[in-house]
Amino acid sequence: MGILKGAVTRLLKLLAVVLVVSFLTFSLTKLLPGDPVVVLLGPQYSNVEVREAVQEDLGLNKPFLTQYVQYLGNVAQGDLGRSYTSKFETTELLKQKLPATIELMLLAQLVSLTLAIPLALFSAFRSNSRTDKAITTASFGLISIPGYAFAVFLVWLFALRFNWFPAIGYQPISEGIVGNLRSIALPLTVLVAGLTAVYTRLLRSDLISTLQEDFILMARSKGLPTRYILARHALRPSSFSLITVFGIQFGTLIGGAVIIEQFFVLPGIGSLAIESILKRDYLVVQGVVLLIAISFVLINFLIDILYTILDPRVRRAGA
Amino acid sequence: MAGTGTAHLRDSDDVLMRIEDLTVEFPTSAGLVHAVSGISLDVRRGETLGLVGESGCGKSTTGRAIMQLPAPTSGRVLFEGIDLANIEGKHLREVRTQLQFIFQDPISSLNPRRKVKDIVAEPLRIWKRGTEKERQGRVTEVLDAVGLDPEVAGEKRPHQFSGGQCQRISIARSLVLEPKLLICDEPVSALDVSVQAQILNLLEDMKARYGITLIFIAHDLAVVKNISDRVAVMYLGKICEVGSPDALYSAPAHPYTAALLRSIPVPDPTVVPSSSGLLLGDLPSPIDPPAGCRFRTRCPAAQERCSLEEPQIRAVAEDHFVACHFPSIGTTAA
Amino acid sequence: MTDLVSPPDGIATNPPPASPASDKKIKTAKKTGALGIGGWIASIWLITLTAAAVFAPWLPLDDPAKTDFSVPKNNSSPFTAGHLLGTDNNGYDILARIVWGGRVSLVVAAGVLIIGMLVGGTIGLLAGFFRGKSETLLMASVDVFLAFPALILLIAIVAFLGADLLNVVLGISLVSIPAFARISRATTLTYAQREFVLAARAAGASQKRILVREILPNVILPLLAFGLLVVGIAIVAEGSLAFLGLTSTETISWGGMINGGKKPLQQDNIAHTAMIPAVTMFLTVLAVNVLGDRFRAAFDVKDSML
Amino acid sequence: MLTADTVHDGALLQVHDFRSYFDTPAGIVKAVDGVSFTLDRGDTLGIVGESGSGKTVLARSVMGLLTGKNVMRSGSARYNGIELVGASEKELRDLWGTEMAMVFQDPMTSLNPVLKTGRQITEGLRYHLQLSKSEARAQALQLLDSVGIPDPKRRISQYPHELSGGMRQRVTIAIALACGPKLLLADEPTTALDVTVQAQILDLLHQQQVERHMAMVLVTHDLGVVAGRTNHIAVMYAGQIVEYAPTTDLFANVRMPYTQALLHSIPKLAQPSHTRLQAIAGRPPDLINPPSGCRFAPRCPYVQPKCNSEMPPLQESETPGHLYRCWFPVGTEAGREALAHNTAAGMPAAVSITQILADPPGGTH
Repeated sequence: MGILKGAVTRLLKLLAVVLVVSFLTFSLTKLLPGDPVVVLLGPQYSNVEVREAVQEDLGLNKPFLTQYVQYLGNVAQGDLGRSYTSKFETTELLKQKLPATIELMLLAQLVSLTLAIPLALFSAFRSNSRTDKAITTASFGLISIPGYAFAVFLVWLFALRFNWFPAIGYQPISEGIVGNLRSIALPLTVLVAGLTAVYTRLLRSDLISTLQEDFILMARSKGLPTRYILARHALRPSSFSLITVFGIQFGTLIGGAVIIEQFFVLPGIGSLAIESILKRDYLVVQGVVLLIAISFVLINFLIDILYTILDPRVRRAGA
Repeated sequence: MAGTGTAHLRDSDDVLMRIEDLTVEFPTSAGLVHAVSGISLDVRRGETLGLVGESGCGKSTTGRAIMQLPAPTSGRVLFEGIDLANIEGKHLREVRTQLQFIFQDPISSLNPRRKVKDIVAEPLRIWKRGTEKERQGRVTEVLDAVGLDPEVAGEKRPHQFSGGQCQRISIARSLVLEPKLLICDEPVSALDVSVQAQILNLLEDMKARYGITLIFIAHDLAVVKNISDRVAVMYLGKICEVGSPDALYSAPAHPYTAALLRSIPVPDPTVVPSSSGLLLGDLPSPIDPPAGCRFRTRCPAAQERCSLEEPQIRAVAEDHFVACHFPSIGTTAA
Repeated sequence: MTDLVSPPDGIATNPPPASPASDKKIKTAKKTGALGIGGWIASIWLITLTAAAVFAPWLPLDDPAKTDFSVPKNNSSPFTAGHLLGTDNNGYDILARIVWGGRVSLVVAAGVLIIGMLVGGTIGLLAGFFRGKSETLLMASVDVFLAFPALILLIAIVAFLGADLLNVVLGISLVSIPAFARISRATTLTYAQREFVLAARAAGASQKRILVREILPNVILPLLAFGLLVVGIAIVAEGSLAFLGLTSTETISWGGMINGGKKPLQQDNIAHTAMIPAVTMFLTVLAVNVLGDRFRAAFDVKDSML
Repeated sequence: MLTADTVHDGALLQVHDFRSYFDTPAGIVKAVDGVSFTLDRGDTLGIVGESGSGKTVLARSVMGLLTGKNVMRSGSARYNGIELVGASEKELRDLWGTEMAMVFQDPMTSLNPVLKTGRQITEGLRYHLQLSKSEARAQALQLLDSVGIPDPKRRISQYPHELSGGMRQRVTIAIALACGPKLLLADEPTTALDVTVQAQILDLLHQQQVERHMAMVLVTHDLGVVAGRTNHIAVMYAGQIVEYAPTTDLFANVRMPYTQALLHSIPKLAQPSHTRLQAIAGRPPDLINPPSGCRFAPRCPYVQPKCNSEMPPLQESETPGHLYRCWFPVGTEAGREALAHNTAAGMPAAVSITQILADPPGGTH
């Protein structure tokens, strides 16, 4: 009962967050200089009547709040508006661009976690050993590499020198899994390198403090095997900040893959965002931001639930 | 027990501090916590009042409420006749300088980034007492009084000292404004017994030297007896028993006091620990305390009346008061 | 009741007060104070870089905007006479551009540290100390902010407001404020609950005095340690904008150089024009992170607080 | 000469010249420095000391729980004839839980907050005794019942934070007892608890010990806790045992000035208010560079020049089995002379103890 009530409150709060984000994006695109009409017609086009007609057509002559409410109403019905420049429905554009982004993001998260958990466990259990030092140094280095610099290096080495992977482009899964994986191998490596490093460091440091807890000593004094203690006693209480960051990274990844997508010419949400910003294509920008915000909020809602499952103390506090 | 009432309050001119019907409640996610529920106490000038009880009895909350940190939910805190709950802002802060605090954790109560001489001088600086030179003189004096070398200690930072020495610094800081009342909240419970003895002796010395009055809050009955002139036993936000240490310890009238005394391990192998008369069960929740007497759920002597009617504090002997419907009178502690 | 008096708090990072009465853990003392070899190398690198960037106009360097056609136009390799790090495919001297590009990174770093720490730090300090509504408001805006894709916001700001350096610095600083506010609040909370604050109150200190004299000195160093982490991110972020070609072409920056190096990489398979600025940026960010890590270890700021 | 490590029949734990050092950046900390004692089956040994005396390190490192590259153990600790020093982790693990178990100071931190209490009891049973899930559960319920937890069926599926402090410590005792150990090491088991709960827990430990004929090492800083519940007491100071005696004899015939000072520094219920306490001036020595002579010498009211230069050996008093580490022991002619000499010289610690001895406040105890 308490959990349910907590979930509902949390959901309402998150809905509020989405509303505020949508409002901010909407105002921001209105406030900032750059007129979509000019973008549409070109700066030289001076016929006032045509300009006004276009304005009216786009609904840009109505009061600000009316425009916003109208926009919200449309959004609620799943209509994110039509792109000013390409004449595509925004939803249609998003649908086109989503698969690449989602694939990249999910794979990056999955691979990173799979790598980070054993690395961190080993590193923390044998802390200050040579392997631990190697792991921490490597992750420290990886965190410090700017993604695009790493991307340039990978392309030069694996695409140009060895010609193992294509330098740019994206092949959808529908056209063959091998080609698809080859096309995303390099961008995925860039993302995984950074994420794995972040996760490993975070989990290692939390594990080290957990391993100093009395309950670990207690578990050892029961004569339980080390592996069991690490997996059953240490990992779960050490995973809370990892989970939080994991959730935040989803948001960062959707938005942050911009550069990787641009560099590798992947047809993703990030590329779409940049193109629309540069073209002053407000509706698409709003659509992208809204989509990112909603996914972020939803994912973090799930993370919250996961949190209450993993930590019984939170359950009581929430009730 | 766990009763209210004011029978134990003294009508005397030399009462320095008088607390009437003090109540502290605060909301939590689980509900309203009744930390302190209508207690009354008084302290005479130069006296040491010991406030003793187990964790969760509200003794620390009482100490803080006296200082208005934070202010109590209701009740009066009269210091030299001034109700602290009625004044505020700078006036309150000014009056409050005559009351000072010493905390349990000597490390956490000193700012790690400041030098000892600045920590001790801070209260003087706040009130702009004297010139900088006079202030330094005063700091030197109190540091010396608490047994620290002012030259050496003053330039160091708290982490360079042991727990006992940090507690000395705390005491020096609290003395620098020449307060009238010192509230010591478990000042020795984080210390080793040998150091504990040093600090207890020091507090007695400071009391004699500066004529201060003490409210000494602790969970250790032997420590409280050692330093106090009057002892109040608390349980779950209420007063159980008040009296002179000799009367209260030799003939506890309240079943809770008696159980507490029986629980203390005695450093004497000839005294065989007895398991009879020990308290059973756990402390009830302060969110939903038992009706009537708050101790009744664990009391060996509880009767039906105890759940219906809250006992009032009444005298059982001279300067010995108890809040219990069925006090044991005339029996001695095991 | 002591345990119930402390308000419930979502931050699980409060270090427990050090207890003197325990002999159970003899911890390996941290080598604080000493920077370690890594720390020293990092400091030397950063100091050299900063000095070079500051004194760039007076250093015996080529004009970074001057094309040298005396060498083969395309990408003369490092160690060519007159060009220690070679030239790029515009004939610009790479060393000169690295040094001048360092100025941009320096400005970004300084801007973020000053604006982020000042604005974000203050907001967090006030929210953590006074709690109540200001804190709720802060945490709500942080929630909103987290849901807002920061890089897209940054790109939008720069794209709409114009790509000059000031806007870039302002944009990055703005984006960094919530992070500073969060960390500052968390640190403030841990100290605001310490008993020395209560002792100051008992001594009659005003709220302002407690904030400035008791709490601020404890918050500022951890915040600075955290600030170094943000500096690293900010340098990369500026580079990202330049890399995407969103900053002014007038501005010489490492990100822009990497971007410029993409072409020779693809056409001629020549790495140094892109690799030299990339490595420079990597080393700089690494140095900042190493120092930040040393500081954070010294002030017990956990990664999980971020 | 009979020493503490002499073999007795039925000796369960024999510790001889045991050392536990820690390599830290500041130097080698000699946390336990040459400790010997013997514990018989079913007996209780109290180890008393202040913080930093090495009592907890002793308990943990005898068992072998402290590991890491910076931990150095030497000497000998034999459990039932099996040498524990130098044993592999695997060999030790076979003893942990089944032969020896430990109860820790703070039940809040020694129970895993994210696992149900039942699981924390059954995991040892299932691993060591290969019980099935339901057998282990039944056993756990029985254990909870035997340590005095009402309604064990409900408690078994609760998390530690849902229990009270006393209940939690009962759970940790149940965990320790689960696989029927012959030796229980209880490390300050009641320090984190309220006094009324402390009494309950001490009773419980005693009762279980008798029922199971189990030997126990009770580590504490509180002389009161060990006075009525142990057969022998070892007083530790700065990593060494400074006095070791049958409990009654220790209190009746204190030999070591440190033990005496400790006894007089505790406020006692029988004393009237405002009794002056015997404070021990100064602080314990640095364990990286301990004094070469007697480690208590810098704080001792009986100190003589010899104490600063030569470390006294652990020697036996006229009572068999009562050992102490002092050149001028309390209650002997040499001790009286030393104290009188220091008192005459005006040494504050000596003056104060002389006054207290001349005028015993409120009886002897």
